[in-house]
Amino acid sequence: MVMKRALAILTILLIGYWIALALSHVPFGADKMLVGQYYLNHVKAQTGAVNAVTAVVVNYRGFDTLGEVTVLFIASTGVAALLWRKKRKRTAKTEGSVVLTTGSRLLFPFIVLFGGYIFIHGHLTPGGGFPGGATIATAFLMLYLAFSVYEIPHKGFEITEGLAGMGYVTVGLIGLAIGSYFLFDWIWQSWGWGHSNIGRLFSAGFIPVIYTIIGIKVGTELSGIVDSMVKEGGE
Amino acid sequence: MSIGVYYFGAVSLILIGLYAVLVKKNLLKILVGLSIMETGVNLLLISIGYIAGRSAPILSEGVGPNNAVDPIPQALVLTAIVIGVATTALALTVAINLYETYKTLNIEELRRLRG
Amino acid sequence: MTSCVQCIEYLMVFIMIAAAVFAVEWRDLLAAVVGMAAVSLVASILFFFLQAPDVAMTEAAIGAAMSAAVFIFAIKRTQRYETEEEEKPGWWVRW
Amino acid sequence: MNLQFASLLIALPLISAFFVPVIKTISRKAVMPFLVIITAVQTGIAAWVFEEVYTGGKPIIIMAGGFKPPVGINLYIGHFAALFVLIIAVAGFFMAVFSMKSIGVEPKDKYAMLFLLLMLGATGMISTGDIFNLFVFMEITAISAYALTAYNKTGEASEGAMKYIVLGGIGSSFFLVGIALIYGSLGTLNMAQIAQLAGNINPTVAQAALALLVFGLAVEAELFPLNAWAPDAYQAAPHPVTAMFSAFVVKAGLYAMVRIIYLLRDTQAFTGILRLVLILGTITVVIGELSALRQTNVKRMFAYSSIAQVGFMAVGFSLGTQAGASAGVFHMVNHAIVKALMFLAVGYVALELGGTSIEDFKGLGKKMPLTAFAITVGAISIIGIPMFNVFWSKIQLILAALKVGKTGVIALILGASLVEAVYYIRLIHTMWFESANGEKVKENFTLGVIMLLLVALIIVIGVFPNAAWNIAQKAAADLYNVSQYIKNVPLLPGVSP
Amino acid sequence: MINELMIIIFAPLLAGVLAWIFDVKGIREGVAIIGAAVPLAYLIQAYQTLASQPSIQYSIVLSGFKFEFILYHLSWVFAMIAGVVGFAAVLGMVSTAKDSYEWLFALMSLTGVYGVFLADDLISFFIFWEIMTFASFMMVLKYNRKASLKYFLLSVLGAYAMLIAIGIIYAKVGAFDFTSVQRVFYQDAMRSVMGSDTLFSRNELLLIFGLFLTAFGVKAGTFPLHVWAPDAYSETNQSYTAMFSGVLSKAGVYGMLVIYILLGTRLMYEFGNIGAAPKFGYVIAFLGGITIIVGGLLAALQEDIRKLFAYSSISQIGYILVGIGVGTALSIEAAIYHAISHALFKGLFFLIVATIIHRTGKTQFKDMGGLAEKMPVTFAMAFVAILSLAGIPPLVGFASKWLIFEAVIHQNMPILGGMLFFGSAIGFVYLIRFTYAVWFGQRPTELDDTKDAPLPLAIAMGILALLNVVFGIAPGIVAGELNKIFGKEIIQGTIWELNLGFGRYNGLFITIWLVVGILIAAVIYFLGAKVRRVPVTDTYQAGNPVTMDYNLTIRRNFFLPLKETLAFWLRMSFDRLYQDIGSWVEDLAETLRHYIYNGNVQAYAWYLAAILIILALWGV
Repeated sequence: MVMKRALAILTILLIGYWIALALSHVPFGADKMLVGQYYLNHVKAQTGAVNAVTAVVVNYRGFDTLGEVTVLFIASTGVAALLWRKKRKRTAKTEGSVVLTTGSRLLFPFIVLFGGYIFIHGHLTPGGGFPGGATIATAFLMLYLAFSVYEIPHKGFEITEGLAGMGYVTVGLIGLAIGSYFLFDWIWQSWGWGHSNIGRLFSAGFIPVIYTIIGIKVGTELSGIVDSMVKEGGE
Repeated sequence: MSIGVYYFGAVSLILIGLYAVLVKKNLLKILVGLSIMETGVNLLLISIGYIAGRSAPILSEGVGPNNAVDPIPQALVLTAIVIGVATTALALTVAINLYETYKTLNIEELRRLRG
Repeated sequence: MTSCVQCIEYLMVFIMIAAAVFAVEWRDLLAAVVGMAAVSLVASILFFFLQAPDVAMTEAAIGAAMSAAVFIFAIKRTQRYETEEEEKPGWWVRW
Repeated sequence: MNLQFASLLIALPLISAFFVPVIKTISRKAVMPFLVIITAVQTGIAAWVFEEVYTGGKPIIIMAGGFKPPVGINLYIGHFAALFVLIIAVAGFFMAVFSMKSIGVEPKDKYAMLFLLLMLGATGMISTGDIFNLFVFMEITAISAYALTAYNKTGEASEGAMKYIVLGGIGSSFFLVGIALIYGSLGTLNMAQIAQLAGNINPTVAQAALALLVFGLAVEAELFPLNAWAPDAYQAAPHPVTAMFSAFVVKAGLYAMVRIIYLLRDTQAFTGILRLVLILGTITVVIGELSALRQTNVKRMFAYSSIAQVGFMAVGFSLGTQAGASAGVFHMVNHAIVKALMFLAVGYVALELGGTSIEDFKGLGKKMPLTAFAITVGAISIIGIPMFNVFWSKIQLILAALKVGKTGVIALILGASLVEAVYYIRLIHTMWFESANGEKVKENFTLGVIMLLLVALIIVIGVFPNAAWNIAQKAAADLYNVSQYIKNVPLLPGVSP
Repeated sequence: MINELMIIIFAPLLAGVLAWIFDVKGIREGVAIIGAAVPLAYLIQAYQTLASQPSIQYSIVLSGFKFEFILYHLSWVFAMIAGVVGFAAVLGMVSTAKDSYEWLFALMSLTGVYGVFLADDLISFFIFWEIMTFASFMMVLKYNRKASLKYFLLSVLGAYAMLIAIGIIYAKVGAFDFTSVQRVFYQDAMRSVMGSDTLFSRNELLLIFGLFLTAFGVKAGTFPLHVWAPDAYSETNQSYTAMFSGVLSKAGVYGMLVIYILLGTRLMYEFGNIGAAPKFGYVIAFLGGITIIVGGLLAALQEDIRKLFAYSSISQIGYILVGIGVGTALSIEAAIYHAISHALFKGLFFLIVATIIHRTGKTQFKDMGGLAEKMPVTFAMAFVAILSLAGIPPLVGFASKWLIFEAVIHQNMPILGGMLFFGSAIGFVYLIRFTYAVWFGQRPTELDDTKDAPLPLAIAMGILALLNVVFGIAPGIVAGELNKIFGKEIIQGTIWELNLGFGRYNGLFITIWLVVGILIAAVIYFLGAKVRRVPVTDTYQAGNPVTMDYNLTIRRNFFLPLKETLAFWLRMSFDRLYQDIGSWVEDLAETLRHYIYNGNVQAYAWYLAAILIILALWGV
């Protein structure tokens, strides 16, 4: 065992030295931007978003985000598929404390609202669909912790999840139809809505639309994963 | 050879994660290791995108195109985080299934498929 | 001023690494997961330092919270403690 | 017609996968037919793209969001991608049909979604022109593959999936480190631009980056010893999924690996990494073939055989010549056909007779003559008998190796074929000439047609390899000729150092 | 327009496929016979054409490769062997083949053989070689897995050796066709004579030669690559073995000739001569000599009639190789002559074996005896075959063996000559066994109602027996054809007589004397001796005391003393060596597999780490 640990430490030290050696030629804090500079220069004109990260995520690297959403979808589907049992129910025996239950009940709408705020304002402030969706999921998670019998309406969630995903692809396909490119920002570039509004809510083309979809999707998916993990198969 | 503290932290996380995978016998521990590795990689990506003295790439007042850090690694890391949590969730699910079948998480005993 | 910021940076990185080591070495898996979440949280603070607020939020919400939650559920359904590893000679032979 | 419509290749499986929950609430029975229909439509689109690319002679560049590369992510559907997208779609269609019969474990709707997303992931991996996007698609492929491997929910399935997850997780983490290094030195993620600027990278960084990228992808491409997950996952996965693993998932990984190696050919590490891949490929072949030798589980035996064949492809690509690449691509195509057929047949046998152990194959020629025939043709083809397709790719591989004077490769191929002959002939003899009790099974008509189609394809390519060889050569040129690749991608002029 | 060469090559395959598809008894046999007869007819017709022009050529471009075929005197002779013996074997199969599977692959192998003989480029040579191997393998596979596996492995080894050789040649020459390859090697020879740089270095040349030798040696059954042959020959339909042993082994012989055609000049100049014989030929010749002895001795020790002839066939192929190896025009001609006679008598023998097995269902000597009375026709055929193989004039076997003797002795090669003599002697040894144990002596009661050969088999045997006699009495017919190959009168003489200048053999003369002698003997027999008919129940013990555990009869362990004498040598079996290597490799593979794929994820993770370390070490 000691031998194994020693060998492992030796291994990781060697690998670490190698990677560090390579990293020493990629100086920390230096300006290495090439495409990044282009984004910073053109982001406002091309997408209308103030938050460049959001613009990159949704507009410039839309495929990545589509893939990312898909990965999460696969995870929730996979989790549901693998934990699928004939009969499933919650097995928690004790309710949460009074503080927790009341607190949850009280906080739930606010947390959801906050999540919604995060993803709707994704193009203006830090945040966006993913943290927003996660926040919403946290709200549901809290309900699970607080109440022993609580269940999300997972059928409805599943359909919502699917519809949201379809919505995303459909937005992309509308772009293909209107602008002849998949995931083309037709709201901003073809219709030209919100050009005067840069820096305010109603701007940035389809970013809010897509982030709303993503937020809903991520929220439902993560809640779905939690739901699947919590419920155990009946005997 | 000198690397910044962030690089050092990131690489350390990757290596600690790898160490866990290589040494720990408990499946969940291995997954914790993988998760730490992913965090390390994310930190590495972000540190590569950092430019000294610049601020976050949100181009509101006071932040111009020449005054912001690289947005791309941040976008990449957003994706990577989500992918990481997706993998983790799936892996844990599989671990649950394994435990329900074999009643153990010791990888030395999970060796029905071999040879 | 800069030195102070650097101090914090060094401290944070140190805490992060320590948390990671603990996460790996603790026998109690629940504690290990908490350690892992701590790593993520510290990392998200580092993301703030590195001018990446979006990532920091996401890491905190998804990488730390959701990840840890999922881990805890999994531990609840399996076992909480890592079984004692008995010393057997020649691990490389036993493969 | 607008060539951007080729993006439907990505959009269609995606939107269909998202649509499945809706379908499910309408009728649970409609899910599997829906899957078949979608894969059929996908095949149609792929055929259109294939025709468009091969008659036009120019790759289709899909620019997401209308941004030119390197600003936006582009899909590059060149000759190689067009060919493989078609193979993926066709294999997916066949396996979807097979799934209708073979998948009995609930929840089938989830299976359908994962199935479509696996196809999507492989399609994306093969067609993307952005290195991080490649990572995303690789993860889509890998994660849906994890889920599908564990789908049967038996202990073995979970075990196989777990091995895959752990190894795949390590691989993808280090792959991402590689991407970070590349991005840190060049500031771009577009493959064409990376190839253009590859000479500027610091040699140390280039070596580490290339090594890490190859390392990450080699896990997916099943190069020894990074392939340890593969036999287990192959054995434990549902039968149609195994067929898809062998037919295109591995190949997508291998393609990505080779593409990245070739893209970075201006770096100093290029020759070194080629030699490394050559060595790994050689060991892969040797270990794979030897492991298959005394295997009693037929599915696992085929898995090892499949691994060994991937080793051949890797060897072909690592020769570093266009001829080698052509041979590798040709072998990919042939192997995809053959292994799809064989895993389909094995899965069908397991379905009807209850297992994949060699005992179940005794007297198969009497019980299920058509299936046994299909396996026999596949086996004979893999061994490399003339007038069957794999013979030609092996010959081309040998010729390519000769041209660069690597006689050892020839010995490797021939020795491996010798070993293949041993275990496949044992199987053939067991199937046809060993008696066992059991009723004659009434073989499914649709599956029979699919198997015969694939058999016919094997023999047609075996007898008239010209057309297939030409296609393979074009695809390989697309892969090998990096300067042409750079020219084909309309890089935005303003964005360069 | 379909070329006649294509018809010759593909007619059997087509017939085979048709027979396979229309799996109706009667139709499939008819189709198969037609399929075997058509090429024969075309070959006979081509004789006319070849009289007026040197060759018939045809080429076809397929899949980027140009496939070229040629029919000239040499290939015509070999194709005729295939045609005649193949036709006879197909006739025999009418009686013995049980299902369409056999028809398909038997005829496919015939196609392969024709293709090999008519090929004029290395690629088509190789492809048809593989088809031939594959089809014959399938024939064996049906009967026995182990034998077929051994056969296939060695064949594949040979095929790949050939493939590598072809590849090396192609890499340098850039062409596959025989003409170009031959020219390049010829030029190389000239260059080496003048001392300038050659295209192929000496080592490469040696490698190519060795690879080709392996490839063709396997198929011909040359020691030490012969181990597949006894099993494969015996473990299949015996009518098919007539073709297998008679024709398919000739592909190996033909291959040896191809070595001469392609590389001969260069090899000769590079390695020099001993007397008039090239040095490299010595390898072939001595391998042939060893093959004669090993095959003959092992044949004598067999208890199974099929095995006996299998080893005998190997032994006889050795003669051909000796002839080829000596490398003079005469010896090569003699070798081809022996190839013809080997095909004729060996084909006949295997058809006889097929008949016996077909009628009695027995394969062991101990179960047979006294069949001459029950199967007179077959016995007559066997008589011819025995005389021919033993080399007794006036049958074809004598003529060819005599030619080989003469050629060898003429080159002053006493050791080879001794080997040949020894082979002939041992031939008598095993033939005695066959003659007596099967046809004479005590007949087991269960064989009392054995019938004679079925008609198709009888016809087939008849054809071959007739040719055995005809070519023996009139050896000049064959010699005339063989002279055409070299384009000059190497063997002079008339149609009845072979005249080498230093020795002559007149078939007709001997026949007449023999007939006269037999007549005299008959007269004495009928007039003089008092013949008493005895029941064939006595056993013959050669003077040994009879015990139950040392019970040597002609039908049981007859040559056991010989076996005991040779025990030391017999222990050194190449067959067992190969088997040991095979099982050693498999054991190793299994250990390796269990060690590497040990099922432990952590071990697998360590593999990844190991690769990372390698990458790191390389980078650092």
